[in-house]
Amino acid sequence: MNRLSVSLPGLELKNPIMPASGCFGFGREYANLYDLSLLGSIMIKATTFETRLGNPTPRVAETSSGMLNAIGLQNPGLQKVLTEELPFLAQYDIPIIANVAGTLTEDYVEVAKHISAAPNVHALELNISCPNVKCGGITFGTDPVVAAELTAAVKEVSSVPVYVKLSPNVTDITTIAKAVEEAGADGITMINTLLGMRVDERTGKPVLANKTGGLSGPSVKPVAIRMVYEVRQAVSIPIIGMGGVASTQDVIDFMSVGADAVAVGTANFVDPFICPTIIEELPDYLDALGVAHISELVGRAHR
Amino acid sequence: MNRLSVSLPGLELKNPIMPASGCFGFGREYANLYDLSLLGSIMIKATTFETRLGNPTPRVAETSSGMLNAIGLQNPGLQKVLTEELPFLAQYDIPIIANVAGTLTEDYVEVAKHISAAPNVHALELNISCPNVKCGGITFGTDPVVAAELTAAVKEVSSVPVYVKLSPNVTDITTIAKAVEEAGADGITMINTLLGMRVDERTGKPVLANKTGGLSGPSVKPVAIRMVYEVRQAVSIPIIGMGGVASTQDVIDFMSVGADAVAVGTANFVDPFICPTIIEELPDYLDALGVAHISELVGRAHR
Amino acid sequence: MIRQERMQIVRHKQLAENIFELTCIGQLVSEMKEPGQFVHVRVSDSYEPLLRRPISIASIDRETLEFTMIYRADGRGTTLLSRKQVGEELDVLGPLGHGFPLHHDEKGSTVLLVGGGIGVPPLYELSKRLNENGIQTIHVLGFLTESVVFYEEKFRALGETIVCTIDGSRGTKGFVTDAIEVLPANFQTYYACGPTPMLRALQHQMPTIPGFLSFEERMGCGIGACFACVCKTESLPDKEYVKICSDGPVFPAGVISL
Amino acid sequence: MIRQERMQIVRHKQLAENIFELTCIGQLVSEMKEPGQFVHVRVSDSYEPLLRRPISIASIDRETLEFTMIYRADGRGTTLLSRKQVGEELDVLGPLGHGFPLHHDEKGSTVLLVGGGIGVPPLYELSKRLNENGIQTIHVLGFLTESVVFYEEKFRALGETIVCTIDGSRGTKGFVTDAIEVLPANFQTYYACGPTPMLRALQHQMPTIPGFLSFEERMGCGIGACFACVCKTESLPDKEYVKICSDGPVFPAGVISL
Ligand SMILES: Cc1cc2nc3c(=O)[nH]c(=O)nc-3n(C[C@H](O)[C@H](O)[C@H](O)COP(=O)(O)OP(=O)(O)OC[C@H]3O[C@@H](n4cnc5c(N)ncnc54)[C@H](O)[C@@H]3O)c2cc1C
Ligand SMILES: Cc1cc2nc3c(=O)[nH]c(=O)nc-3n(C[C@H](O)[C@H](O)[C@H](O)COP(=O)(O)OP(=O)(O)OC[C@H]3O[C@@H](n4cnc5c(N)ncnc54)[C@H](O)[C@@H]3O)c2cc1C
Ligand SMILES: Cc1cc2nc3c(=O)[nH]c(=O)nc-3n(C[C@H](O)[C@H](O)[C@H](O)COP(=O)(O)O)c2cc1C
Ligand SMILES: Cc1cc2nc3c(=O)[nH]c(=O)nc-3n(C[C@H](O)[C@H](O)[C@H](O)COP(=O)(O)O)c2cc1C
Ligand code: FES
Ligand code: FES
Repeated sequence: MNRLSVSLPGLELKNPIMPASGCFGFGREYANLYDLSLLGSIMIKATTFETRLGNPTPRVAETSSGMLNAIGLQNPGLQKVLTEELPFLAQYDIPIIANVAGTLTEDYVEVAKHISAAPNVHALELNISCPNVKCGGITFGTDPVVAAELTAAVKEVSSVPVYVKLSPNVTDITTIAKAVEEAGADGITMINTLLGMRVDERTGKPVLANKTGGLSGPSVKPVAIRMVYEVRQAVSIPIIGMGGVASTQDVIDFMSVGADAVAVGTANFVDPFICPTIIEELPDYLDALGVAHISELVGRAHR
Repeated sequence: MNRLSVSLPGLELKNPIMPASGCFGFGREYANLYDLSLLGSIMIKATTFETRLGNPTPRVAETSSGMLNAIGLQNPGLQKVLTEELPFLAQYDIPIIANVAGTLTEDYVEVAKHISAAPNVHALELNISCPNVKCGGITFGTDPVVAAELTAAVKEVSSVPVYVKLSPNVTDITTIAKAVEEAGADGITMINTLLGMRVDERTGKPVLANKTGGLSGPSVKPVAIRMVYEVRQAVSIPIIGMGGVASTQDVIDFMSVGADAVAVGTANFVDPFICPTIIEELPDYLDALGVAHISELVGRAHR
Repeated sequence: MIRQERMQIVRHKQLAENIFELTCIGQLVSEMKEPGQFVHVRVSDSYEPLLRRPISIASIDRETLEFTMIYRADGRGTTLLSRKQVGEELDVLGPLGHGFPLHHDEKGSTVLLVGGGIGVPPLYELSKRLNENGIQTIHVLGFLTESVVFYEEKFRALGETIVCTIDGSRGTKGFVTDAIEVLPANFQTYYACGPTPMLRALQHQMPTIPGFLSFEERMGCGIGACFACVCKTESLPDKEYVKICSDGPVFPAGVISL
Repeated sequence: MIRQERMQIVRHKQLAENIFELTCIGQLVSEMKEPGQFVHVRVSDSYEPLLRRPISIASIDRETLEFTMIYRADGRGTTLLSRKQVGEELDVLGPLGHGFPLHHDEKGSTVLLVGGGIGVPPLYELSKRLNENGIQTIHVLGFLTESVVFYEEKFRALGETIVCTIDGSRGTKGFVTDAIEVLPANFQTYYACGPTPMLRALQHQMPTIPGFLSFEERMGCGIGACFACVCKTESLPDKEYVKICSDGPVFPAGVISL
């Protein structure tokens, strides 16, 4: 028996561990470090219809137990992702989750239609929550009606299940979660980054060229854990949890509050081998908790 | 010339440094450690009409570069604060900011009316943002209409200027800020804690008896800095900034994005002498920045 | 008076599995008066871990200005503490709280000291002081298992000492209450420190004997300002709750709701 | 191949004001090939500071498996790094990026190496290797002031070396470009590392001479995955941007928009 296997809409995962979107590119760099087939899945970098150059630099700034980023969805565009990146990833035995972004609903729909047809894309992750792009992105993620409409539009064209990635920068995340569930979302991924800022010590001006950026890393984990806990009670579709995961214990914590699988973002920069390390350590943790299969941990905070 | 003096509605401050509400009790404990007259002001623990026992324990949990608390507004109640705590503080040469809390509008109004009449209370801080009480508190802080109504009601009875303390757990903090400004608020204090959760490693259950708690400390500073930056552009009343301040540089950073004064919360637990230390260090920092008076730093991020 | 001091580490050694004994020197020691008080230790200059850790004072030498703590390296903070080297500085806030009373019993009387696990350390200074005052001490020290037993000989040097372990790997098998059960009841007072279930059991076992119990609760400030460490009281008419850090950690048996 | 290794610190000493030289030993060194590559160093096992710090490789000894970095202890991370003791382990990821070309110039030719501040270190390994290949090196090293000058003698042992300081406290007064101005123009190529304004000035000053510039940008992953460290390009037809960490940090002059 595989004690770590997890079955989610569209996704048969060997284990519930996957790198989070934007923190792993399209896998090429980490493929030099270890065999990507070890992973449960990969959430690839946000893909937009056209090529995006992203924001000016500096794009990252360190904070206490965290970092801010304002990459701005830089990516080579749908065409290149279809012809170069996804075929590269096809050599590995893993289902890919394609992170889809855009400015208008039509952009999302266009990308979703084509990218969901790629053979190794087994699910979409609708990025309605990127705080680092001017229009689109964040507004979709903060208004339940708009989020639901977008979800429905993408569902209509997607040939694979659609997960919606929620923004933590909202008053009540359960409202958005319920809205996208009703609109047909197959799952939820959460959380994207918290909007933050850092200023230069000498000048007092924002360090990031984009002024604000998205906060990630261990500092946001308590917020992410709370939100997964809340959303688990509000919806019945699966949740892929993330936000500050940097250790095997963190994975257990996210599953305890209700995540069915867990994504690792920023921690890949700190320890590029973090995903395979967690996967290797998980069985020992299950033993210590006296648990036969990892799914037994899911939602135990609520029991 | 006092290079650190700051003039705010109701408050003539020797310096812009004050302990944040709930992190300094009513000053008695820190009075054993240093002369409270050194401080710019003190924001006393939230006072409610009746005595409150607060939440069950555990009430605190540590997180990466931060902590969660769910004290639940424990306080001796208005009467005792008026007869015991405020008279004790009257021996120190500082204006007091009274943090006012309640469940219903009437509670706030009642406390505000009486506490604002105390001779050493020079301003009120309306706590519409405590995440650790069941009703009242947080809801006031997330709905602009309700926040404005409460502000107006309290303004009517208060004999001193009223500052409104904003919650960061909202989609758009500037909407709330503008609403309370229009309703007559004399100033804004921000931010209260971010709602978070930690689970026990072994059981997977929430560590805090209250389940969720408020996140504070250095981990939240990037969020607080971003919000002060945003609110500074949205309103013209003064802002007392807080959230993760733990060093003199942090104070400079908050003033750079637009805070007129700065409160120190959690850091008092880590270093009980942090407030006087910052006050002592500030002049050297001003020298290094080539600034004659601290007010010159206010809002330089926007210039 | 409470002081904050960067004290110097003069000795640091492992006593048992994950159990360390750490001795610091500094002026702060001159403020240490009551056995059962604690210090609030910052284990890192970084913000991670952020909060101080409360650790009991295990012994005080006011002449050499040294004091000793004994702690279990368990979580993140205490593990970091265990890596500190002799000669390094340690940021200590203390002494905090109110300890055990030293004048409750008369010269010549016999008292019982009961410790559980890392609740044992503060009893050592207490025992020394009681014996100095001519009071006989019987010690019942409970541990999980043999590998975490410490200070057995040190206590034996001060009075009768019964060690018990839950698995029976050392001393008598069972809980401290089992050991007390078979003890001749010739003691006037009991003094205890250990996990809350142990304190509850003791209070239940000895309802008529005066006792003093030292409590633990998660702390923020450690000095009484943040209301993190409160406990409901049973019997104090004017106070519905007390703060472990500043009103305690030691309370007479019966005061705290258990 | 890129490796992550807990290397051992074998030497660590201060060279100048806030400037430290740190030597580590480990298998990772066998992967180090090009001068101008860098390593990504984790300065603490804690999450604070969280990110790795990019530091250039200053010299490589593949026989002893030792390599040396030289860094300025300035911010939080490098200050923590400066406190590490010989014998401690250091988490190093590397070697990263593409360094200076070693076969651009022919044996017997003369080239110019220009370093500014903490841009000087990678030029040392470069100079050694060029000299090994029979190429003459002229070094122009710019520093802020005398107290932060380092490695002057080491460079002098390899070739003509002009040190300049902005305040004139050591060597010639002024910027590196001032020193180059008065240099006989007998070099075929220039190689430079330093702050961006310096690189810009050099490119402007020597528009017709082939040059190789090493760039700096704030980094996340250090391996090309996060898009933190991109720069717009001037001249690459197929690429509108490059990543400093994986495409660079060294680029031919003219490639990066300055
Ligand atoms: C008055 C008092 C005296 C104490 N004396 C001793 C002693 O002499 N020797 C000893 O080994 N331990 C003692 N403890 C317990 C000790 O404080 C905890 O074991 C320690 O704080 C755990 O920290 P950590 O870094 O290992 O654990 P972590 O899991 O990293 O701790 C996380 C947070 O929880 C708090 N915490 C965790 N466990 C406890 C606990 N049992 N009690 C209070 N807070 C806790 C920590 O202080 C920290 O804020 C005492 C506790 C109190 C309240
Ligand atoms: C390819 C490359 C090679 C380098 N080689 C050297 C070297 O050999 N010696 C040396 O002293 N320095 C070198 N640097 C600069 C060095 O990385 C920074 O000085 C260092 O990261 C600052 O960290 P801190 O902890 O002192 O500062 P902090 O202010 O604590 O840094 C905060 C964050 O900003 C980043 N950061 C700050 N300054 C810089 C900078 N100038 N460039 C890139 N990131 C920065 C840090 O990496 C960190 O993420 C190099 C940089 C790069 C990109
Ligand atoms: C550098 C960087 C780039 C990111 N890019 C994307 C992106 O393209 N699409 C997306 O949905 N999320 C993106 N994110 C958010 C992460 O996927 C993740 O939701 C967030 O960082 C929280 O997880 P962490 O704390 O583990 O990093 C990015 C995060 C970082 C740090
Ligand atoms: C233990 C604790 C108790 C608090 N109690 C109150 C309170 O009674 N009223 C209030 O307005 N804010 C309260 N706060 C919030 C702080 O005043 C402050 O807004 C917040 O902690 C952010 O600042 P910091 O990161 O410096 O702690 C409390 C915070 C903590 C940590
Ligand atoms: S720990 Fe703050 S009141 Fe006890
Ligand atoms: S630092 Fe991540 S791409 Fe260069």
